[in-house]
Amino acid sequence: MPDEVPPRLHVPAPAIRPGDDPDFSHVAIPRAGAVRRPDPGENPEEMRDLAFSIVRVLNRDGEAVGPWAGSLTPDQLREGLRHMLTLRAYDARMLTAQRQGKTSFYMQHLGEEAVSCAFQRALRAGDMNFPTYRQAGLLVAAGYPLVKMMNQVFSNAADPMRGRQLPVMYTAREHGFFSISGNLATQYVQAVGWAMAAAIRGERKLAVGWIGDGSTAESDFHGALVFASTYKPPVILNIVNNQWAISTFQGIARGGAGTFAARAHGFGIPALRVDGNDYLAVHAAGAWAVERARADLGPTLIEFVTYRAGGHSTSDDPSAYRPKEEGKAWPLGDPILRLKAHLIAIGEWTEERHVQAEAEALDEVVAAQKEAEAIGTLHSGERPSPREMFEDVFAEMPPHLIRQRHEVGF
Amino acid sequence: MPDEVPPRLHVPAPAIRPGDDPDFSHVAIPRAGAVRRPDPGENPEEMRDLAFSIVRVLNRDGEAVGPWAGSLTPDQLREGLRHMLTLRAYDARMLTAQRQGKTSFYMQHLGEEAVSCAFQRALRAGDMNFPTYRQAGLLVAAGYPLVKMMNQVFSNAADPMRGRQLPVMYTAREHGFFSISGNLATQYVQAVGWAMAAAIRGERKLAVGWIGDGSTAESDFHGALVFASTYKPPVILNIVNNQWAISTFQGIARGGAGTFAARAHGFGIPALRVDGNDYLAVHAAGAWAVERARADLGPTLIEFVTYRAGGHSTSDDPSAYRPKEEGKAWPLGDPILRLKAHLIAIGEWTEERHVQAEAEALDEVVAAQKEAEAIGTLHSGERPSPREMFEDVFAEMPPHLIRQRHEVGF
Amino acid sequence: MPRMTMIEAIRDAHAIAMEDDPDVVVMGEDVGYFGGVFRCTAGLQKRFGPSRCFDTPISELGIVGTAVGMAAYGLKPVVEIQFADYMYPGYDQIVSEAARLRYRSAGEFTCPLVIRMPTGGGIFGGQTHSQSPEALFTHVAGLKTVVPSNPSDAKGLLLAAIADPDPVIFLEPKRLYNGPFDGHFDRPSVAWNRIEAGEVAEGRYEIPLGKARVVREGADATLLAYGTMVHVALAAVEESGADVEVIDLRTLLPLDLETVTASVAKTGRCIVLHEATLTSGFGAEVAALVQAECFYALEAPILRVAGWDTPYPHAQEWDYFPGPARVARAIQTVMEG
Amino acid sequence: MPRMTMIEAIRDAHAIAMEDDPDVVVMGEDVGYFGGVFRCTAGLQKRFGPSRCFDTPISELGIVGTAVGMAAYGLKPVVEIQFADYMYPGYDQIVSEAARLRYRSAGEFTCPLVIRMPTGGGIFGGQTHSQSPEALFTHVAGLKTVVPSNPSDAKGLLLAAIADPDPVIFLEPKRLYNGPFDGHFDRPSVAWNRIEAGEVAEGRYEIPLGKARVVREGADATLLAYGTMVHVALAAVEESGADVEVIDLRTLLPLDLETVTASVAKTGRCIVLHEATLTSGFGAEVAALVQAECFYALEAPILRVAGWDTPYPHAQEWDYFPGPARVARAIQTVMEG
Ligand SMILES: Cc1ncc(C[n+]2csc(CCOP(=O)(O)OP(=O)(O)O)c2C)c(N)n1
Ligand SMILES: Cc1ncc(C[n+]2csc(CCOP(=O)(O)OP(=O)(O)O)c2C)c(N)n1
Ligand SMILES: [Mg+2]
Ligand SMILES: [Mg+2]
Repeated sequence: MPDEVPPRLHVPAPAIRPGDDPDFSHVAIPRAGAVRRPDPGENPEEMRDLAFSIVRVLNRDGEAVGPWAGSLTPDQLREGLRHMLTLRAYDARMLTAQRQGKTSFYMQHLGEEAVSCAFQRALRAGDMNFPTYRQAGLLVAAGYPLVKMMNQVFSNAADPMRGRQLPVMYTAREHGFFSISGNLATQYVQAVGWAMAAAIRGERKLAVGWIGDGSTAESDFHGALVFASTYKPPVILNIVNNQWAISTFQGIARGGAGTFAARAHGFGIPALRVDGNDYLAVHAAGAWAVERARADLGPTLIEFVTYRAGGHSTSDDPSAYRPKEEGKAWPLGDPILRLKAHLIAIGEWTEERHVQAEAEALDEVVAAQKEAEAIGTLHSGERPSPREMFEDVFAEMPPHLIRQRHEVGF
Repeated sequence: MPDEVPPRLHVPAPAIRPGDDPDFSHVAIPRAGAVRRPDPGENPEEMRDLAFSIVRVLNRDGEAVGPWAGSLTPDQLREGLRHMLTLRAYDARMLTAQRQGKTSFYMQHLGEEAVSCAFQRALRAGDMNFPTYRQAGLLVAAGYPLVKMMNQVFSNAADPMRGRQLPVMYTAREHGFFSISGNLATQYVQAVGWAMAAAIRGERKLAVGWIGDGSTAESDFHGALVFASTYKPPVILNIVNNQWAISTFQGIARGGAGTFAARAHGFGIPALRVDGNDYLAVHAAGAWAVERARADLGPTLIEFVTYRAGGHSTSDDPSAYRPKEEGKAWPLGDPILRLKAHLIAIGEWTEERHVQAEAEALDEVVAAQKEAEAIGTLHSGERPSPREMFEDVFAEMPPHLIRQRHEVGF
Repeated sequence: MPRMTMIEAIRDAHAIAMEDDPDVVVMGEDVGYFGGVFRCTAGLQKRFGPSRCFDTPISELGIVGTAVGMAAYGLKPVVEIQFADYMYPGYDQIVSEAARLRYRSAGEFTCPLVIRMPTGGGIFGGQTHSQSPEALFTHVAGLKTVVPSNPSDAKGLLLAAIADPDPVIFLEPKRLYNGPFDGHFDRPSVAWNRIEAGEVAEGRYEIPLGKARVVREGADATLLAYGTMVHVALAAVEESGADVEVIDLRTLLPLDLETVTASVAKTGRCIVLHEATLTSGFGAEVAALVQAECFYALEAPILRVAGWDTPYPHAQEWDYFPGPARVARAIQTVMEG
Repeated sequence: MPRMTMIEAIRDAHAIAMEDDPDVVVMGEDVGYFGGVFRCTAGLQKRFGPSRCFDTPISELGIVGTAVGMAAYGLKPVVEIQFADYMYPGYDQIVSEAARLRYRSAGEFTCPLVIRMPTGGGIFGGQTHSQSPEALFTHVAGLKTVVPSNPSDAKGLLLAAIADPDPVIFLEPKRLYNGPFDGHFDRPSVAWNRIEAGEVAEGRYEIPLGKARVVREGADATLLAYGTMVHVALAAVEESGADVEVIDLRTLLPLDLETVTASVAKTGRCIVLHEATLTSGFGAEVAALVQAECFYALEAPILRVAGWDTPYPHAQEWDYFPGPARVARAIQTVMEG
């Protein structure tokens, strides 16, 4: 019998804080290629190991190795690289635009570009993502026009959301991108509902729920897992573990669990844990889960392990709570550099072509920005009408809103 | 690659419905004594097996066997039997009283008496239960006066809750019994908060959260597990799996998970699955979890496997959704008969003493009921004053409530 | 015309909607095999199969949250919250999601969803089976809120709610499920299907949302009520002998302000009734609107008769419930004012 | 007297309460090491240790739910919801649990809990960083609701809220955190600690809950406001040139009806202001009360100036926000009425 002692509150804290040396030695990183690829139909209970390791394809030498390799052609990989370069350039420009007062707010993807860019390529038309604010790569990879994204960020007259939504809260139904909510986690259970609807209609469409590591603590995460476990609809539940939730490290949300992926086991849902900075691993894992969904084998949960290299948003300064150098010490590296190295290693890319691709991405972003700014930005140019404020509250405007709209003078 | 097929909604349904023959052959019941008793300090990850079996002590011959046996003396067992007999007699009388119109509503424990009666005996003064409406055995085993319980059920002038609460929604702070809420599951996360408070103060008290199988689907269940996992306070999280949630069988809430106990694993919390109709097993499991809490080893989750032999409440008729005979086919038997058989088997009880004990329990209940009814019942005798309606909304009555109270004439 | 209880009328509306439109799906706790604790969905699973009507886990968040996803997909979910008192775990999905989806996506996604919930007191249900949370919905832009007071309205309003392209909160006064209730708890109750007031037309018909109904014409004062309180109002008027106009609001949002102000302009006196707690109840909104619109017509202050600002008690139910005696007193007061 | 921003005043109140009472504990998302996204709890963890001030998982349900358990145990939790817009997942625990615990347990358990949340708009926060949900609390029996409008009040009211034996909802107008804001978004802003209005007394003092404050005396009309709208009201009055009395309600529930009715009895005209959506907003309750209490004194209909009945938009913030121009128009209307 263990000794009785007074209890104490165990408050998890990161080992390192500003002023300390970054240290990720506690993060166990398996060799690329080391993790098995089970048959998608395998009993979830037999796949538990996959929630405690990390599926990785790209090794240190830039080679694609192991059972998860080979899901993409060199052409597709080059396109993937282009998407990530575009997203990074887009982020950089929008950050600057925010600092210039052209918009009120922005959220970037620095270091996490592979997760959304690669995953999107495992989907097909008709599938629906239920994203958070940090998956704009889904739009880029789906070919959604950059200028429309910028119009949204600038809340100008061409903003498809008509100025109503905070910047980066995109919606793009035709591109498989559900309307982003500012309330964390709510989309996760909606994704399950969407997949249930597909199952009720018997239509071959799937839904993908996205959530951050910190947000897994929210109630909607549980609601999603419960309903997914019960009705087994074609849904993929992704967790983007970028180590931070604003200022709180992932230990606060994860608590005593080994990994976020392990949360799925209590629901009989198979879970993968995947190198989120490895474009090939992200795609292969996504494709595996998609296979399961399309074969009506039910939900899959995937934890993508990555690192939020930038601030939480333009309102945040991470140096207040973590060492400035932590991002550089992150052991899974930079997703763009890793894919670039792979393409070079297999003889499908060169340093020169990379420089050129970067320049092209920037050009494309700059051109789009010009176009968007020519329309307007938050405080200048053509802006959405105040009239828009009263539209779409309901399909048909009820008398009290008409009255209020008249009061504004429209 | 598995074949692509259109998805369909998988709606779990019990194999048997009214008109069918009861069949529990799918419920795997291990032999009594077969499940190991790990050291309370063992790594949760090493104890996973305990969530997929059933800790049992009493075998078919009424013997207490295996590593979980021996936590109680014959005297304690006789007392336990008396508690269960009292609770059963109490339930029977209150059911009748409700049918006679002496109260509006009642909820019984038939078949589940061992869970709350035995668990309470693993606690000590200062510990706090956060019960559902189906754990009145905690009160009986803690020596709370039956007449006070009845005053509450009858909403009479001596009702400690002053007529404000639905019958069976007891509160008894001094007896370690938190105020029952009509809203399912809310108490579960509060129990974690209570335990966090004990840890913050460094006081040797623990909290016990109680929840039904169906209610594990609620958000508060997740909140409780997340916070328990993060701060590791001295809390025991009990799930009473009585197979039904009103008309829905446990498969609706459990979904694809093997067991409810398994939900804990995703949080790094050790879990036991226990024969809820085995008084000795319930107590031993409770004592084990209590040991963990008192040694500051953090939370434990326990699933008690039992069967709701009666209707959900006096408003429910279970024959509409399950075979009438299902209760009799339940393979874990009746908790009272099993403890009785054990006491007889070890020479500490006889059929005669049992008959006598039943009569004594009934006498005690009848006497208490007389006393309570002499005060009043819902529609007769002395009833709580309407004035009580306005008290305790706040510590001090604000002007608007004084005004409203005056309007009623008090 | 056949007579039905409100339960049967609601069941009928479901069946018609499901028959007419394969996208209508019904879900909630105990609504499938069993047909709901109030039996409002009885027979639907058998008739339409378990993909169209099914039991859910006990998670109001999950019920509303998945329904939002289904509605966005293109289905028309009609979900049941077992008691309005249990809607709170789903409130975030209602307020932050269902109500705002059309707006924030500029119409790319919509949320044609009906959330039904039994509401109100009078059944000795205590504080968690008696609440009337309508004001928590009327404050939220993007929601419509409906409260029927009889079987015929229940059916026509529910069919209109299901046809509506936006989320509708449909509050069913549980004390009216089986028969009318005028607050005289000590008198025998009559079942809807034994009286003319229980007549319900066959087949599909819709009662438009946003239209109130003058239940009783009168010249001396206007009594505004909805749900169970419509019957209490009528009883109180009857007993008071005054010539009071009684209006059943039926839809709280959008409110039929025209019918309301026309009446108050005529009578010059106004009382609003509801079971919900007084402070910040829907009566406050009605009083604020009526005083603004009818200021110069009003001959006495607008009175509110409502539940007290306490949780809904069990034993003191009839001291809490705003019954005909309190309403009659208010009529007297407003007539003297 | 030292000058402080509202953030510093709130921090000060926390520190004093924690210093005086070891049972005061502070928790919420990002409130620990980092000190809160608005920095209202900065330094507390360092000073009082991680058992007294700590970060929580992102679960408003968990924050409020565990706090209810802690409060019942005997601690005094002061919790932060990062934005009022995110309180909905915790709403059930607030409404069904915190608000009713004393009542349903007949005082055996109580819930001395303060739930702080930044509220209101004016920061281009869009629909999920701008809401004013006060009416969703004032409708609930068992809750007190407080909204300070300046650093000194924020400190004194927060200390009173922490000392209160019941749950208190403490709404902090985020647009006032750093300086007053009168709605003139195109003018430069001043920090509290640069102006006299930012003076805050040192040490412990409490401003009793339930007491309004006459901010500006006047004879022609009464302007009732709280939070940011107090400053908008003052600016509008200034600009209108009318002799209008401005009252800062400070506590919405319990409401200081006496101060309100005394003023309206004097002026005969009344306007209620708030940022929240108009319909079923707290202004409805105030209007309903004032018309009932001051019927014979009123010379014009009570006007409400409030947020429109739409979600809070991003780009159209200044068309949505009830700024001084709209208030001035209302003053003119009410004076003509
Ligand atoms: C319901 C709710 N609570 C709190 C917030 C405030 N908030 C915005 S982002 C964030 C952190 C989210 O962290 P994580 O889920 O890890 O996502 P990441 O930002 O790392 O992508 C918080 C607390 C919110 N938006 N919604
Ligand atoms: C939040 C909430 N939702 C729904 C209900 C209605 N309800 C009361 S008991 C019950 C079933 C609970 O089943 P379970 O958790 O298995 O407990 P048991 O009754 O079997 O002990 C339901 C749905 C409620 N009380 N609270
Ligand atoms: Mg994160
Ligand atoms: Mg059960």
